[in-house]
Amino acid sequence: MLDVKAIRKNFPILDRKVYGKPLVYLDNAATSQKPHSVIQSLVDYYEGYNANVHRGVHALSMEATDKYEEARHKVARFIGAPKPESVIWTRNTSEAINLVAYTWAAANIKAGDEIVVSQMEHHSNLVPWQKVARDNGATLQVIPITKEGVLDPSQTDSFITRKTKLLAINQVSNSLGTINPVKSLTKKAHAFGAKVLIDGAQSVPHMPVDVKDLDCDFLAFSGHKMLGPTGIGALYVKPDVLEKMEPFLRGGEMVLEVWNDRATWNGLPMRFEAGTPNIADAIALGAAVDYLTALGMDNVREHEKQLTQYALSQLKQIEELDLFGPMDVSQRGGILPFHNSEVHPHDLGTYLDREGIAIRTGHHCTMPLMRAMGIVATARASLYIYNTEEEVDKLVAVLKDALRYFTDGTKRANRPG
Amino acid sequence: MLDVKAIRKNFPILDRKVYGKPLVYLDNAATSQKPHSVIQSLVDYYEGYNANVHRGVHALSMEATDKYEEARHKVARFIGAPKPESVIWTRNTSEAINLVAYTWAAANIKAGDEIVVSQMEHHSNLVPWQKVARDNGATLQVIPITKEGVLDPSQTDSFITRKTKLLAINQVSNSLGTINPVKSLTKKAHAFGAKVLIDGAQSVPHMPVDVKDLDCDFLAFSGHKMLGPTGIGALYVKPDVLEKMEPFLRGGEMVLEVWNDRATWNGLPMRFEAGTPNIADAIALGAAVDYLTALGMDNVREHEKQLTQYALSQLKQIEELDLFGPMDVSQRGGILPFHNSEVHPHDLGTYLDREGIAIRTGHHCTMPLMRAMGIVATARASLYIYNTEEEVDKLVAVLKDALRYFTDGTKRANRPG
Amino acid sequence: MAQSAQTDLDDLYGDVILDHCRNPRNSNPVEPADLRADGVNPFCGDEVHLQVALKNGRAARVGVQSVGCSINRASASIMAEALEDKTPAHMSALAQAVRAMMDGKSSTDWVFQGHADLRALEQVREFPVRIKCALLPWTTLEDELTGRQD
Amino acid sequence: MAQSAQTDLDDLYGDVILDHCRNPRNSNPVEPADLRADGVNPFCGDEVHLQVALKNGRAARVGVQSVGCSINRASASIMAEALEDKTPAHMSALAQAVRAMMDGKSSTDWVFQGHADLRALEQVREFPVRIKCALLPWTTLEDELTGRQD
Ligand SMILES: Cc1ncc(COP(=O)(O)O)c(C=O)c1O
Ligand SMILES: Cc1ncc(COP(=O)(O)O)c(C=O)c1O
Repeated sequence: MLDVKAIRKNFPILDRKVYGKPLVYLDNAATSQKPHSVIQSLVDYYEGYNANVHRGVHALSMEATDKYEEARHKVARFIGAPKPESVIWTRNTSEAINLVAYTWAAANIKAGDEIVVSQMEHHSNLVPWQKVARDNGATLQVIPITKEGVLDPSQTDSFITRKTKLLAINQVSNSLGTINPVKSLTKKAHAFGAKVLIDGAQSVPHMPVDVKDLDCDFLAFSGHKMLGPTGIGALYVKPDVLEKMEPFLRGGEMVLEVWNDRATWNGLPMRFEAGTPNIADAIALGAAVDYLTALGMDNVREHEKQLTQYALSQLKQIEELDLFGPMDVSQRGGILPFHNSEVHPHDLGTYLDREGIAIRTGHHCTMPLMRAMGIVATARASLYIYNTEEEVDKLVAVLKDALRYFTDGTKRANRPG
Repeated sequence: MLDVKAIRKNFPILDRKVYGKPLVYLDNAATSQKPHSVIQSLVDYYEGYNANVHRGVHALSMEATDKYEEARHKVARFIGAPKPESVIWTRNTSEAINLVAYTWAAANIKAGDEIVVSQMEHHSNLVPWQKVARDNGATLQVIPITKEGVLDPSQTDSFITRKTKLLAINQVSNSLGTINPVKSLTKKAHAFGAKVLIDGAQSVPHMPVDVKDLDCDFLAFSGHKMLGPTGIGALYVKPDVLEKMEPFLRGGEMVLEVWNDRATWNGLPMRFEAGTPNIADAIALGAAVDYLTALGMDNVREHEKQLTQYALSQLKQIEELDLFGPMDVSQRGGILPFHNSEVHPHDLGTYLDREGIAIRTGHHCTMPLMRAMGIVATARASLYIYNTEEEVDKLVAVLKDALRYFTDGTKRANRPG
Repeated sequence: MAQSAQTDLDDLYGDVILDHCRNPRNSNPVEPADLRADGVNPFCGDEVHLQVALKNGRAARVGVQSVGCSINRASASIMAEALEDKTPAHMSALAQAVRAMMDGKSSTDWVFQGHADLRALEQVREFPVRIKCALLPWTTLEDELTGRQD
Repeated sequence: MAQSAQTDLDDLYGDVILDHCRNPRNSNPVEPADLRADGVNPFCGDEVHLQVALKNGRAARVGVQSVGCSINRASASIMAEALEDKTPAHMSALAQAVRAMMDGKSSTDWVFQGHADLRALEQVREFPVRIKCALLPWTTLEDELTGRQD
């Protein structure tokens, strides 16, 4: 298990006060905080060896190139990728998914084909496929969910058919916490010759993820949700699929030879990385991966599982609260959406904020899911390695106060002073 | 004029030794070094108010959103953009140009249209247009250059015609230093109803650039070449053009409402910024702009002009060296390509490197230009605000040694020890 | 623990706001109506529905129904009260003044005369993400009014 | 100032390298040839052109012409000398051994016996960006040899 007390010391922001209260950061599904080692790696880069990478003949450039490619190795190892070249840097999960939409999907999805997603996709794993479907005359199929917020097991199989060309699905839902059975779904989709893209934005930071084990064709994730800096993410592509993919962005670095009217492409992964890359943040993501690897992803998952169990048991005791997502923590990541029919999530969020507690409120970029659940917005607390039971207790206590504040007309008279 | 001595103190990396020698960084056209204030702004963000932006109801998110949008204001003001919303964050110049290629150009370039570029474009402002031309049945026209490395004035006019739909041209050539007359070219192109994209990668960091004055439709540039971090750049688009552009990347943040089968788009500039943006680096680019603004871009230009003048006069004295680009510094940025017919640029680069002098060697992502000049590669020194005459002297002295070393068979015997 | 937060929060959720939120004014739909507008903020699901019946060029009956967070609901109710007996031109001036106030621009005091409750919305400025909630009723009204002028 | 750099540089541009660079061995084109290969590194313009005439399964005449930086040119000349009298299988082994050496893998010493100059290339390892320059002649050779086996 994790030594959370020691971990917390590594995160400078956790010393911060908000409105005079200690920060209780429970918005990790939006973005995680960063340990000192990650921040320091940026400083080390810019103060010590900042230079453009590849082909530079001078010392700084060689050093930067080494560290930059070493970070790619680290990320590849972290997700069990067979080769570092199968990891392409992107800005975030969204760009990674769009890259697949603009390249592999644009070229391979044909009229009459079906793209299958679930009802709990983040907009970033839905809207790009809407365009591909429309442009290519394909159909988008949406696997429905049950009231408990899991893929409807009685229906899922019927959605993956001979017509399926791509299954694009999240491994962990950012709105519900649901862990989807992506390994068995991948197997099913492959049996019909379909390719599988896994949106790992909420899984890669929180549990062991191995692309060889999952056997997926694409895995997209964001550095900023896994202790890394903003502006860097990655797309893993299975080597034989990647080999055949046309480039996405065109320009410097991704070409081999250029004439006025044509160009040939560079080898992998450069072929997909036009222009000067986000060198510093790639290196810093490598440092984040080092940090997580040292903790052990099994331990990270175990910590979150236990904390989620604890949080669910506490939140359940607030009767006025509706909770969403599976109650079995073996099927759930550390994401805790809740809702009260009388108090809007925004009001809850503002109340919690004034106590130093950061949560997110809204549709969490999953409007179709919200619509399917018959609501517009939820409040969502989401956990990570540095969160504690004490913080959960604080959340629960202030939440009770908030509900009283907004629903009990007499509260003001009762307040001292 | 600049107080270069004071400036140098702001750049921690300039204290660094390379092989025991003080670093002489003359690879600024590839990427610039970063002042303390830029590095510190990253630390401040990650240690103090890191959070996902937009719609977050908690304090950190509000603070991050404020600073992030403030950075957009700064960049917009820096280039004279009429509104902050006309500045879209990208990873770099290359992505900015691809964004235009995938959106405006894909939708507006028709069969028979012509896209006009120059013979001295960076691959990033050439290869994307090759695709648009091919996909849309248009023709790519390449304005030739003279032996001096400027647009051939006797021919330029004949390339901009009624058929021209887009003129895409760099303001300063990264391979030659040439300053192109983009304002008058824009006027000509507009007279024929064409749109104009300016590749400002080498101009925005080095001289005053005002999009209202230039009247261009698009301006692309990179933060990392103007004291900012890697991973952030910008695309300016004229408001009325931007209003009508379809989105590029799709996903969270850029939508207003989403259903299973369709979505509506968010307002500007979010419509073009899918997913979690590169928050920290955008803010740090704001800090870089603050730094440059405090120096004054007129002063920056004047410093480089004088230093370029000095460097040219010194380099000219090495007879064995071919110099490229205009010799009149009013027509030239601080970029100094040189070449010796007997010693390959790589050998020169390696020799200089061992003396701590960082230059770039190769085709500089301008292969068609190299071919037009009848060479394969050059060595290139490029200047910025922190470079000094002493550094130029060192370059010249070591260059002389290097030429002697590689061409004089007896050098070894002459060497002491 | 919560006491100190309430001190801050009471700036936002002042008595006026909470009163309007709990006892919305003029919340019955008006039928038939001369002005009619519906506004939605899809991000948070806030909704406003507005109807005004005019008589001699002035609001004779006002109906405003709102859904969503307390700030939106209170703002809608404050607006419902403020529109009583106003001409469309005066409604427009009110809406503009509220928007200016939320932008932190100097407020045109005369507009607020006789509408003390409008001042309560000023507190929302301290909570920037909530400004949109407060403005939804007013932008909905403005859209309808300017739409009519077109 | 330059002296100390030369100490480092002399590791790279050692006497063997510079000698081969200035006096390339077997640089005359061989015609007719049994093995023939051309390699280019478009990034820096390095070029290698190779011809080998076989007799009784061994290289009877070798021709290697090179363009570009000194490392590429020296490596090409060293190769031209090393290929003399070799069977294609032996050539292959040499090329693989050079590649392994540049990758920092343990070198198979027997391969280098009688080819002391090959060892000079080992210094290039200290200059990672230049490794490609040193390898171009050898990968060009290997491509030709494996191409023939297909
Ligand atoms: C003129 C010019 N255009 C475009 C680019 C590409 O910039 P980036 O690599 O930041 O995308 C460069 C950078 O080398 C350049 O000099
Ligand atoms: C499941 C899921 N997919 C995709 C994304 C998009 O990630 P990013 O904003 O980093 O592109 C997110 C982040 O909110 C997410 O939770």
